[in-house]
Amino acid sequence: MEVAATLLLPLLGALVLAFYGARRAAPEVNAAFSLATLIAAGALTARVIADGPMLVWGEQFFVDSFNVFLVALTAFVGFTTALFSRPYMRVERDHGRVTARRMRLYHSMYQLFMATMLVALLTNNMGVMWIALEAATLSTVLLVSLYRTAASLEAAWKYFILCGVGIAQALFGTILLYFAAEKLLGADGMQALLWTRLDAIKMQLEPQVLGLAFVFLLVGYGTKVGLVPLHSWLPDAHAEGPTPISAVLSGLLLNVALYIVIRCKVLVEGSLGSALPGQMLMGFGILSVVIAALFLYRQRDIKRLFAWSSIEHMGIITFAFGMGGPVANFAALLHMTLHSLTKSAIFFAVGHAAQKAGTQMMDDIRGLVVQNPTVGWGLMLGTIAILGVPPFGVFASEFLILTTAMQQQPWAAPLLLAAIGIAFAAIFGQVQPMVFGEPNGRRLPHPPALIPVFVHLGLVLLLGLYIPPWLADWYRGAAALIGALP
Amino acid sequence: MINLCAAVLLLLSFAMISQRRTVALVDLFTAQGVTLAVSTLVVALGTGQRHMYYSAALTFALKVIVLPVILRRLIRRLGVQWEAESRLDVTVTMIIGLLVVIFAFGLAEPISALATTVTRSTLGIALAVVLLSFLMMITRRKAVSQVIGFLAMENGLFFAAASATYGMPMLIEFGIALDVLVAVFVLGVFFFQIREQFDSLDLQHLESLKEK
Amino acid sequence: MPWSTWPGYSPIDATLVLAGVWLLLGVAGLTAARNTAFVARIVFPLGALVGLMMLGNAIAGIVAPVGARELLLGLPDMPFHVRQDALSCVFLALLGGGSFGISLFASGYFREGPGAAPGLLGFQYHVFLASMAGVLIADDAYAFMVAWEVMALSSYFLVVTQHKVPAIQRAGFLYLLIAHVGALGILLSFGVLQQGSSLTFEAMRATSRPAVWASIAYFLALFGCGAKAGLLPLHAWLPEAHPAAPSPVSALMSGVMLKMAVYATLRFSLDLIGGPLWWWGLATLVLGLGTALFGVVFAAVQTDMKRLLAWSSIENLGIAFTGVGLTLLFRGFGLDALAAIALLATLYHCLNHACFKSLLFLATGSVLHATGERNFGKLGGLIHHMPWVAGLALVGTLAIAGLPPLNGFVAEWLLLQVFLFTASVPQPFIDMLVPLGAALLALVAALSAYVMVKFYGVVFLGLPREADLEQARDAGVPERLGLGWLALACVLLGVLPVPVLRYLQVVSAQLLGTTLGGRLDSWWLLSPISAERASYGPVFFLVGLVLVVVITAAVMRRLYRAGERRAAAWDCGFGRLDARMQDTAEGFGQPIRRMFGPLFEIHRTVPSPTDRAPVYAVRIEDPLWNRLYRPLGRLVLWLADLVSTLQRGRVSSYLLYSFLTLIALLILVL
Amino acid sequence: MIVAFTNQLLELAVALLAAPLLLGWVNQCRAWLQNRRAPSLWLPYRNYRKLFHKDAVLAANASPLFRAAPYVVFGSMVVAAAIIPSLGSALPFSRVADAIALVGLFATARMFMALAAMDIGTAFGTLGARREMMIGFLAEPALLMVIFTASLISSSTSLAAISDTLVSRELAIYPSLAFAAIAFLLVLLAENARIPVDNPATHLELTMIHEAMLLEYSARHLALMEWAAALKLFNYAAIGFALFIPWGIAGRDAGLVELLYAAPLLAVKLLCAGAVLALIETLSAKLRIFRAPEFLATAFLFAVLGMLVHLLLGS
Repeated sequence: MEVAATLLLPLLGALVLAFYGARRAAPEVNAAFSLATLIAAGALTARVIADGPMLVWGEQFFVDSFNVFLVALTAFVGFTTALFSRPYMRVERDHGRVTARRMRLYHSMYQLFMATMLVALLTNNMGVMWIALEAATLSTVLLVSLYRTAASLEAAWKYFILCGVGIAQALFGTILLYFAAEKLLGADGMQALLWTRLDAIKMQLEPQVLGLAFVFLLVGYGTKVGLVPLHSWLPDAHAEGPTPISAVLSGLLLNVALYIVIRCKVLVEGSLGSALPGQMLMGFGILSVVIAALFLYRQRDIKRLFAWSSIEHMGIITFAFGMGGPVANFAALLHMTLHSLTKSAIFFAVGHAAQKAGTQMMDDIRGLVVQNPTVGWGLMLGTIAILGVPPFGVFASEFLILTTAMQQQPWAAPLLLAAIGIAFAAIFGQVQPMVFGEPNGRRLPHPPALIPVFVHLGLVLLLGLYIPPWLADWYRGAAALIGALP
Repeated sequence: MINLCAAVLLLLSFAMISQRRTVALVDLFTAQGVTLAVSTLVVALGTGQRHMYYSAALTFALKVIVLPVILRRLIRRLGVQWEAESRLDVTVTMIIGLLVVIFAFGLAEPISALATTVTRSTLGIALAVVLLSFLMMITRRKAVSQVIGFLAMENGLFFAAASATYGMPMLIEFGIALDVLVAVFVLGVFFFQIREQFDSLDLQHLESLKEK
Repeated sequence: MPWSTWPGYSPIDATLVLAGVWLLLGVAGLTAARNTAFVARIVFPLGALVGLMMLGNAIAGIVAPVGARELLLGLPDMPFHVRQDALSCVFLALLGGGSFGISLFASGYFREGPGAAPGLLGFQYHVFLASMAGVLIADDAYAFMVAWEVMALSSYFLVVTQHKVPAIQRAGFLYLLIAHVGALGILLSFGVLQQGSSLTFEAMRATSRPAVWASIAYFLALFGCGAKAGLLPLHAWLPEAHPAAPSPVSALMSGVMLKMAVYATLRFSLDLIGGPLWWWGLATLVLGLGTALFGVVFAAVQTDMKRLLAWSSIENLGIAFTGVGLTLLFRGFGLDALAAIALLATLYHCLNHACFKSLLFLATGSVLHATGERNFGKLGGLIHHMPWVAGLALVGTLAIAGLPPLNGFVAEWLLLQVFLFTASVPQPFIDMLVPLGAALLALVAALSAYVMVKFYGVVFLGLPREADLEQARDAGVPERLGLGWLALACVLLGVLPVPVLRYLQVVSAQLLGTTLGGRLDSWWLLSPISAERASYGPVFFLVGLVLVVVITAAVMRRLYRAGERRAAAWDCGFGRLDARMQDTAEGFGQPIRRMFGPLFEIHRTVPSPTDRAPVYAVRIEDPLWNRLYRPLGRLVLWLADLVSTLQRGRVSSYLLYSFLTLIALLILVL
Repeated sequence: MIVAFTNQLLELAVALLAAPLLLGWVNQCRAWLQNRRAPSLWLPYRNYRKLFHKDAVLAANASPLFRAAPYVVFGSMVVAAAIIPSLGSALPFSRVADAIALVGLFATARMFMALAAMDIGTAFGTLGARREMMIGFLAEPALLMVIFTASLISSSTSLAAISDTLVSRELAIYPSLAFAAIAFLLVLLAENARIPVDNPATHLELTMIHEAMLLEYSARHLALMEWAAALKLFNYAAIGFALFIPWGIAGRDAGLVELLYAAPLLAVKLLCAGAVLALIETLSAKLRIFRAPEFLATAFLFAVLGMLVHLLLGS
């Protein structure tokens, strides 16, 4: 029931907005649907916490504590982003950067995007998972090119081609998985692609095939996670799309893709019985962190800057999952949550800042605290949070990850720390003059929608100082599900 | 029989790599589609599974009729029939392609040994086709030909699905087909947007977003 | 201590409550951000009061049993642990006492404070105080890191109060960057120390680890603390950040925050890691002495009074770490009695520096308010217009110069005594090399006297170098109270060392297991080793000095009733005396520039003889900028450029990356 | 006990009275060596008396610090005299302040003098102050090292105890002390504004150091300053005796009689010291001000060498 609501509400929303998306009230409708989704997701979460994992509709969908918290997160951030996009898109429209038709496209695609992500999270069927993710790509491609500028077209094109090719690899991987599974589960359609079934028999699955499959799945879905060197589309797509889309892309879509990678990892690890998948993840993680940290210098566009920082954080999370073990997984899940909250909050603030200055070039944004203190402080605090400075929560997860790394992978800890230090210098050095100093540009015409920003940052701060026991147990449960080699 | 199809498929993708002109590429792509449909049919006949028939029909409809038609109309309306030059020169590409194929076979060899199906060796070929189309996408400079490469890759996947595993579950195949279709529509939209921006589909216009 | 025996009184709880009150005060200030009167008349004075209570609590707490608590906050498996032992108490006392004076001063200072909303300042200020208290009572890695970083963060925001000045922004950035990098070092050290997955200090104490790992842990920690304390070569932020901040904040950072680094180093080396090796001590000692000399030499050539004080802070922290080094050295050799003296000397020096450096920074704050000038070249003769500030600053000046019978001398005396004992170290070479340290220490002390004469003489004495200095007004009452409190502390710490040492030696009892015991029996005579070895009785010293002065003066009055009259300065009959003839700050730096030339990078602009409007300027740079920091920055940028060639914007090359990755991984699983 | 206190008072009296005489004596010897008619031995006394009777003339912008300085400087020199054993080592006050404190005292005096010199704001004053402090921060460590060398031998930093132990030992020459003695001599010359570092007999010379600081002083203030200078010379001499030729200084448990014996011995030592000083001053030429650091660096080096020698040979 809750599952149905969670999945169908956004679809309905997409349908409705496809017709009325250009109306004056469309943003409110959008927010309303997101709210409804959030409520449904909340109900679902409560249900799962109450009576554990569940399978619905002939096992086609299933919910356990791993994906339910991502569902809740997705719905929540989706809602706050919708709130933020209200004034933001209004301003865009008033400036004539988007026409009525595109507003319609924007709103309906926004809901569709939410729907696809929720499907990808909730489905039990690897095939459906693939379809949903591909659909997510398709629904966002047109949003990235919403402004029809040369740059946005180029970004969208790269996004499409790279992710399309990537996802094709993933399909090949899925086929191989099916190929390996059907012998055991019979070729009578669906069974052989159900994750729960596969998980049950993963020990008997053919190691060679699964190894091969994992490579394709990793490369495929990894492209969407934005792991270096498959990341090339990410900075462009994040920088050129409308800011709310950037927020959900880097706040949510990356998480979903990573979620799928982890699901696959669980299967493959079980079958191979070796640490190889974990090592691959760690390798990608380290590479992403280091390279992204270096890319952070030389950035001129503020949204690009934070796009790279998303790559860096995805690297950290991937590394943590690669290490495995209760603590690392716990930390990785925590970091996923915190990164989504913080990064989307930053993008909200950035959006307003960019609108205020009329450009995304950092050199032209100065002295935010003087004219719009809330925007300035939002950006400053968000940046500090994402850089992993206490008391904000991101530090908590990084702390756990690093201390665990020092126990299990001592070689990696210095690399990670160096990268984090470099990233700190790069990002903070560029954000500080934007927030402080002599102001330029004018005040914002509309009052900025900063409730989302400060709600997010408040949560992040809270999680840094106090993680309520129920949440902790929930994470523990999820971490246990992912597990790792003994 | 199925192996023959496989061989043809491989041959066709080689032809694609070497082919310069866009229209010809589309023809080759159609041919691939036909081969694919045939091979699926063969498998269906061989195993007598119902959903393979559907799958064959679907393949035929999509890959032989819908997509080529769309592509042709696009190309005509964009007026890019005659352009399509490969970045590396053909022989080099061929040699690399050859290496890739060998690699793919080597990779698939132990696996197809495990296959219970009649169509053991095809997996390697499917993989080869996928990698070859990948190679083609890398070497092409025109948007259209890249897209065709992308679709060819999908063909390889379909073939893998059909031959190595007697096809994926129906639902999945429909989903995939739908996605591909949507993708092509989206691409169509793109072509026009890109062209109205840069009045050309040459990808070197799309190289402004970079770090250096 | 009467109240230490009250039923239900527990120092740790009291500390927690007081820190909480600080936070609440901050929030209260934030709610009335623009209400200057409220912030100045209510928030800061209350904060000062809390500081005083913190002092009392720490004094009482040191004799109370060690208390530990687990808070509800923190990570799921790792709630915040807090614990208050003697070491914490000493530094809490330092925090409380220092912040009492500084907050009093601030309540007057921020009344017409700089642009930013006073409430916001009040918030950051009190969060800063609370976070320092947190550092001192933290008892697990996570709590410590959080407090440590919040300390850096809040002080960063205070530093960039006047963020419209680009230089101040740069200073703030440098500060936060180095602080963060240092924090990462400490984090790494914790990672080395952790036991299983338990990161509580309890677990770290409980275990002993192989020498290699212990050493790695110690030097990582030293790196982190050095970054906070401004040890070479991580000092670059200090002379930038301290002058940038509003004066009370400079005072708080210099006088109190830097000591947190000393605390952390002691905590790591003697408590968490335990069993220090003698060569850690040697390394720390060398580092400390080097820093001290470097700092004082650079202080001597500064032309900005706050920068001068900042460099002198580097010097003093260097001395403190010298003490730490000696402690570890002796501890490493098992000479605990000597280690105890060295430890006490270190702690004593921290207390001293907290008093006189805060005092001097606050004095510069008053001068800044009265004149709007920080540059020596535009000051002078303020003793006539600001008698209070000048008088109280004189106490600080004499104290920091290490003159008896003020407090600076006591620590110096103890340290020199300890140095004289290294001859008894059972290690060839060390026993010879270390006494040379005494020579260096003496040199540093003497140089600091030179620096202080320059500071005081140029600012307060002589003729005003600018006309509008005539309008300078003396500081208000709250400022005087703050200054007075700190000056009083300087005198008391100087004259009554024995009671203070009795208080301090609880620390050595807990950390080293030894005390000075009976050697502190007589309340007036300080003889740390033995009566005939060495003794120092500042009370009677002072009495003697005063007696002689008074008698001489009285004799003068009685016997010779010669009057006195005022006239223009004689100046060798030169006549037209004017302020420009006085020696400038640059002039004062000149001998140092000559003697320690190799330490500086001096950029001179000398005009040509035919120059119509000749300009002569000397800019002195810290060589480490060009030798260390800039190359490091260039390296990172070079790497950045290197990797950014990967992102050429060409789809097909991106596809190639994916393709190659695929192939590589396939080969991997093959 | 009685003895100790009489000793203490006696020491003070001797120091106060003998210091000007020592100065006079040095000047006399110098005059003789330079074939001049020597001034009277009592000239310093007359000088002070005259100055005490005059009215003090203060610069218009002289601050209280300027007026307090002479008393503080004089006071600290007197206290210093109370610490250094010249007649007997049974000094109650030497327990209050040891050799390190003594160095501290000299520093106090120097600092006040320098501050007072800067107070008026004349070019000469500030110049003198700067140079004095420069000499100071080089001489002070050297002096400390000298004392440390001695105190390593006697394992005590109290001058009384040091001289005590050195006396009680039989006539042994410590090589370390030899080095220390040379260093000490150099420091003494520099600290007491003697040639080759400074010229006590000049005014209005651009190279002057000590005198430059006193330019603005007059009458009683000037007298106190000069008397303090004399005391400083005497103190240094006494330190030298206590460290290097302690023989004749009455021991800790000595009676009044020994003290009386000690007196003439001290006189003899002073006479010789004065003569030697005068000789050195006559034979050597004044250094350029920027040679002074090298001069003192040499002193510092010798002192450190002395210490090393001690640590090496254990003697």
